[in-house]
Amino acid sequence: MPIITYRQALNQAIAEEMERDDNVFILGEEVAEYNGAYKVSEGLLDKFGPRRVIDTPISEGGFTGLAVAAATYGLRPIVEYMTWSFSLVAFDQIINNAGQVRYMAGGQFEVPMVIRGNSGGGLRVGATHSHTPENWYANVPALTVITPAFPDDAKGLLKSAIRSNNPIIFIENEILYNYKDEVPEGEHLTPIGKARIRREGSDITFIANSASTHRALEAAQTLASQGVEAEVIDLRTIKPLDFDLIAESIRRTNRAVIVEENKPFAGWGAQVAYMIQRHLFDELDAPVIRVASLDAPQPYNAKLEDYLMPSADRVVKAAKAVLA
Amino acid sequence: MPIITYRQALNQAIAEEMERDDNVFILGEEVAEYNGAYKVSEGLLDKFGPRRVIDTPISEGGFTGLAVAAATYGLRPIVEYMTWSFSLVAFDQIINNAGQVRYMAGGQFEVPMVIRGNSGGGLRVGATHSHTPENWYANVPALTVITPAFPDDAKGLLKSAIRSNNPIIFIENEILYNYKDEVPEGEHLTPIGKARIRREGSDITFIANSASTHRALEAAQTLASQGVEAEVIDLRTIKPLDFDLIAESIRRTNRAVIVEENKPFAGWGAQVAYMIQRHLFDELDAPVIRVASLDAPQPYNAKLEDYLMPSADRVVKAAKAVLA
Amino acid sequence: MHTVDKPGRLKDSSSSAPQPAALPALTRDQKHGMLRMMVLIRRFEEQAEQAYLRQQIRGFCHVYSGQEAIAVGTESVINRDDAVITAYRDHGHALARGMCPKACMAELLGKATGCSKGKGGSMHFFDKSKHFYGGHGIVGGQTPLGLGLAFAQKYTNTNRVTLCYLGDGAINQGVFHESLNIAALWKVPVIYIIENNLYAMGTSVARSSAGDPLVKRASGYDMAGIVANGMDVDDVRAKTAEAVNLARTESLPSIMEIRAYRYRGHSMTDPRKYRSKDEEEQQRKRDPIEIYKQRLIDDGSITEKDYDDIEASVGAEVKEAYEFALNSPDPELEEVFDDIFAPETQIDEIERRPKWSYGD
Amino acid sequence: MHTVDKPGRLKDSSSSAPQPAALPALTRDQKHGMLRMMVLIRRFEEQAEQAYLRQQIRGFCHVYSGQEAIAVGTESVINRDDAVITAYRDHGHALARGMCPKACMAELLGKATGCSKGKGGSMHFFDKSKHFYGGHGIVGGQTPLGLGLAFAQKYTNTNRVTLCYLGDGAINQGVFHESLNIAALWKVPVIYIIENNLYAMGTSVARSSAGDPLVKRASGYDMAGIVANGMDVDDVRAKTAEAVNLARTESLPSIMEIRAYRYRGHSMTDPRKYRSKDEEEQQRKRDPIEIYKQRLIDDGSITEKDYDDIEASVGAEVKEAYEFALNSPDPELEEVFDDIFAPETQIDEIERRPKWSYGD
Ligand SMILES: Cc1ncc(C[n+]2csc(CCOP(=O)(O)OP(=O)(O)O)c2C)c(N)n1
Ligand SMILES: Cc1ncc(C[n+]2csc(CCOP(=O)(O)OP(=O)(O)O)c2C)c(N)n1
Ligand SMILES: [Mg+2]
Ligand SMILES: [Mg+2]
Repeated sequence: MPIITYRQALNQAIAEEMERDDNVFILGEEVAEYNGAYKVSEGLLDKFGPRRVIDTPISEGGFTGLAVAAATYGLRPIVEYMTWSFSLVAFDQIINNAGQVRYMAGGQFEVPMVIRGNSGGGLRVGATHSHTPENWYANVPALTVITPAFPDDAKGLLKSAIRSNNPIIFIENEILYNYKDEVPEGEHLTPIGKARIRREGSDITFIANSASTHRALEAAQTLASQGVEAEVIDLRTIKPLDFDLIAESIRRTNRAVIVEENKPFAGWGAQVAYMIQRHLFDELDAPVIRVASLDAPQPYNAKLEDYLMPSADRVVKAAKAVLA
Repeated sequence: MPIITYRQALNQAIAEEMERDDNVFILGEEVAEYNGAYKVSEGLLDKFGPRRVIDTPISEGGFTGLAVAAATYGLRPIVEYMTWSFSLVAFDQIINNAGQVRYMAGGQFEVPMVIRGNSGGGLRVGATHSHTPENWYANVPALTVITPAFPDDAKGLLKSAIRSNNPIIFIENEILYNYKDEVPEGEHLTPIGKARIRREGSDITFIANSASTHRALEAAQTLASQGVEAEVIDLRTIKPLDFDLIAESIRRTNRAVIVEENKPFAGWGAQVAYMIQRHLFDELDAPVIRVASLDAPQPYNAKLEDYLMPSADRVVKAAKAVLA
Repeated sequence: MHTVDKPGRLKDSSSSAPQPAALPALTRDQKHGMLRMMVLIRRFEEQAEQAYLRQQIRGFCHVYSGQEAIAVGTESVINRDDAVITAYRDHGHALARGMCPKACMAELLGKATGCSKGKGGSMHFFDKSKHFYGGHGIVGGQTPLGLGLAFAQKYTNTNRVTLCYLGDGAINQGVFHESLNIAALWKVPVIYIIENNLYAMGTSVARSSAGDPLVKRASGYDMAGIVANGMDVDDVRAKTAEAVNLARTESLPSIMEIRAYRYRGHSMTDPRKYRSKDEEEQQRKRDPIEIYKQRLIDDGSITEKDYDDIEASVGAEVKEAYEFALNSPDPELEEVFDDIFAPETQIDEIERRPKWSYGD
Repeated sequence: MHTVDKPGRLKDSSSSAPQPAALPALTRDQKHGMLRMMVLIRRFEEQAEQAYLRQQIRGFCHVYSGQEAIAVGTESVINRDDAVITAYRDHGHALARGMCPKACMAELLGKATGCSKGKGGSMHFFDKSKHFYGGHGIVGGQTPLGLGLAFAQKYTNTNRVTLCYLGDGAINQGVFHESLNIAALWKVPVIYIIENNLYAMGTSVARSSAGDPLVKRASGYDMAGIVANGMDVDDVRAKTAEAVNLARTESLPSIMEIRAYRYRGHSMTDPRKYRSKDEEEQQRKRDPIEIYKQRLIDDGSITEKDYDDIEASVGAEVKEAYEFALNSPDPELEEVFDDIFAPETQIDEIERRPKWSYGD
């Protein structure tokens, strides 16, 4: 299997799906002539031309709404936000329009669209540019929230998302764009709503997503050298949540740590923790602990930012507390 | 003590604080000449004139930003949204500006402002108008989220909020506006960040807020007739969360049900449930259950909407499951 | 480049721009049909008001009385397969689009037979088969959607256009301006129709919007701006035809400002204290139905008797709609979970309601 | 009513409007000061670029080179206690405001001695004592804040005004239009200064914005629109004085469009493939520093030697700032929790970091 980056995997997914279906088009700031602020859309303008690869003004609310309506009209737009932090100016369009038009119309319309871009911290870009909005969107009943951690899933999930007949919130992570791994060529669809065990272990279950999956894996490695075998579940899709896999794992390990980049109060990890204690009360030997960002805005200073974000060290520490 | 409505309590709070401090002003759609879409600002224009009671165009993003900057300049704005559902178009201004300017400036500015209005369901106004955004805002580190359930707290908390030097998200509930109860006259400040036991009981703890506190109380009444004594905690402030009181209660009851109107996935109740199992693991005799709205957009049809929202019946059912 | 000159005039600064296509004269039947539709809307709204007072309609209900000539006149110059989208004051547009009054009334009563299955309510009417894209509750929120419909029409080479209605208060939502810029920049065939009924709830237009006339907001985008008299369905027709022509033949967007008056309160609970009875009476003197009725009588298209027949048949139609609505069933409780997700066709179905509940 | 006529002209359609106050002639010292400030900004940015390449500055860093005459010229006609707010390309405005180069450079390096204590970074400079209200990272997000500062100035009867800068790309954020409408409607003394540097990242102004000139967006709100040449600090000064005069004497807002060129990439990581080397060279021929330097030499205000002295002293100042920044400490880790909440003074302190953690 070819080894490519997470970025290339996303690029292939978009190109292949655009090849397949003329109704698929992509729009966003700098996606066309600049080849993407983060080069995810590299080469698409050359391949598909300006009708289908479209540079927009800096009007996230406007072009998100445009895409929602185009989707109800039968097209399959891919909206790129330069980063998900900028989705805050389009929040109403995402929630009320992408998220509710079908329901309010009694199911008359489909809204087959993907909204994608990167999010997350660690880039030293400060408080306005480092939001992790997956919990906000996962709270909205009609929205599907996907956050891939590896190149193969990035490709397979984005292809599935583009083919879905429903609005998908697709959240990438810039610090993963250069991550390389094997990715199947051609038709490779990863199912939406299915988590994946990225490392097997019997002592404790780590539940993570996106960059935090890598933090969890690093922590698992450290623990392994100390004789503790952690199982690492990469959620891949935040909502719908694959609780089957979580339950199956915790029934074996009886302990869990959740690793997420959300600010802690009502992050998605709180939901997972709620469900674990709710549905697996008698299986738990210790409380579930969440390793999240600290409850402060994102600081620019690198040391402070690293201190704020979840780290493999903090995961190890939490695991030890759970195992104690 | 005089008996007044929740609406009058809010009105008194604003009037008294405007009396007290010329820097306090209120702005929003229809707050002045119309006396407020829901009459919370009734009489204020007459009393304080158009310099301090200001009708705005329908530009929530614009006038929220205006208020944030006015606050950094030393004023103490009260922003009224006709309903909190309309805050979605101002989301960026609330989160990035109200919520982060002080931090990004290394603490040079204060942002003493209150953003208020009603929210919640049960009004048959459909999916666009029935959001309960308290979990989204409570996720933001610098925001304080207050949701009073009774007239005395509505008054005392709003007065405290206006006097606070920090940005406060103050979420009322329209179905409570006509609720009547005793309210102390004059100087009556309810502390922010303190929950309140609204009913004592030893068998199970209900944790609720706003209209859900009344649902919890109703359920407690029903259970009492069946020999079960539920303690009802009205959170009043969602964030910062008064976990002291929750812990104290659960140490006595060993069981808890959370009642919230948020859509379930990562609502604030998930956070409370997480903390209970995290900090009180050994005190719990049964899993914590959350009674939230069902995971669907708000339907217009009244029967469907009632079915979707948390109800006293569902609280009773959850309590029985927890007690089983 | 088209810029606004003065009310009602489209100033054309580029020599190559086409003249507005001549509007074909209306047949007697067409005139009759327009008059009847205006009467239908008026009587439908009166019935809705009654049903609201009986608490059969709940929540918000915004009626269209006084503005009928706008929906009917604009609709009269577009095709069935063009697209229409509007805000929450949507009953008139829906009926003018040809939506079934029964389904509309049933929606108001929240019934399963409603045009949105009882899930949308008054503010959220939809009918895909009629190319009616809502009914939107968030002020201004529909304006980028109108843009997107027209974008899709152009993308798929349909030569169709979109009418997107909004209120005078709605022009101050930022997303409208974002939409204007994109529409002008990309030449998207959307026509924004500002229904200037002088008030946004209790706020008069002078207290909410700088710049007079409102349609001047087009000029910052080098976009055509056209003003029409919303009490005169023929004027609305003629001016809309200019805008539609620009959109259809040159794929150019435009803004229209059509001035009318909202007879009733903003919604059913509004006592209208912000304006005088005198003002209301003056405005009602230019009633669009009366004006058009008189014109048709004067030009011999109809007789008083014809008008009475219209009233009678409309009365029966509205009554039938109301009874249909009353007798229709509520949706089943479990339907609360329907219509959230479209079935998948290109990928495996996604498990949407996991057996592990998110809440209780 | 003031409407835009053509670039650089303020068309006055009301006879009672005041003439722009005559700008007092600059003293030699003042001219020298303006020139020096432009040089300081240029050299500061060059130092920042070096520090970025050494990875001492992280994240995004947007430099101001080429646009110096805008910040310096506009600043030269306002008072110290007027307010200034801008976007993320904020180093030039900060320095022109009189902020300490040491604190600015330290902020770029994320140090505790920075103007935002190392928490804001390049995009988020602040200095309350200098009435500098940021440094804002979200495109257009500062525009309602500028409105609010001016609102507060008027509310408190200070007779102060606010300058709010934004980019040519930023004019397409809806909240800017919401702000324009409110500013015009309520007569708020804010001056919006569009720094049209021809690009928003890689998107030329013609590809992002309908309507030419951009300042025409003022006309929809019956607001004054003024265009200036951003390569000529004297033209910027003169035109800004008109706008400030309107704001100060009549409490009227306005929009300025000041045209300049961004010499460097959008941020430090931009290879500028979207424009030609030739275009860049042509633009650099109208360098604002060169033009002003030559003008001052020509009018006898300075000699070549004076200019060399400026360069030398600026060089030393920038070096000192850089060394100060390098030698400054990082904030302590626990400071991550500082500066979130203001201490309470009118109510009891709120317990903010509960002993029960929200996470691990
Ligand atoms: C974003 C948002 N803010 C506020 C409201 C509440 N609201 C509903 S209608 C309305 C007035 C709109 O007036 P206008 O646009 O003139 O339309 P009209 O009602 O006159 O048809 C307001 C303020 C809303 N629905 N959405
Ligand atoms: C809402 C939002 N969308 C996108 C961005 C990313 N972004 C940062 S600067 C920029 C270009 C802005 O160009 P312009 O307004 O012309 O200012 P200039 O950089 O030329 O000074 C973009 C798209 C952002 N910061 N905020
Ligand atoms: Mg109106
Ligand atoms: Mg620019």
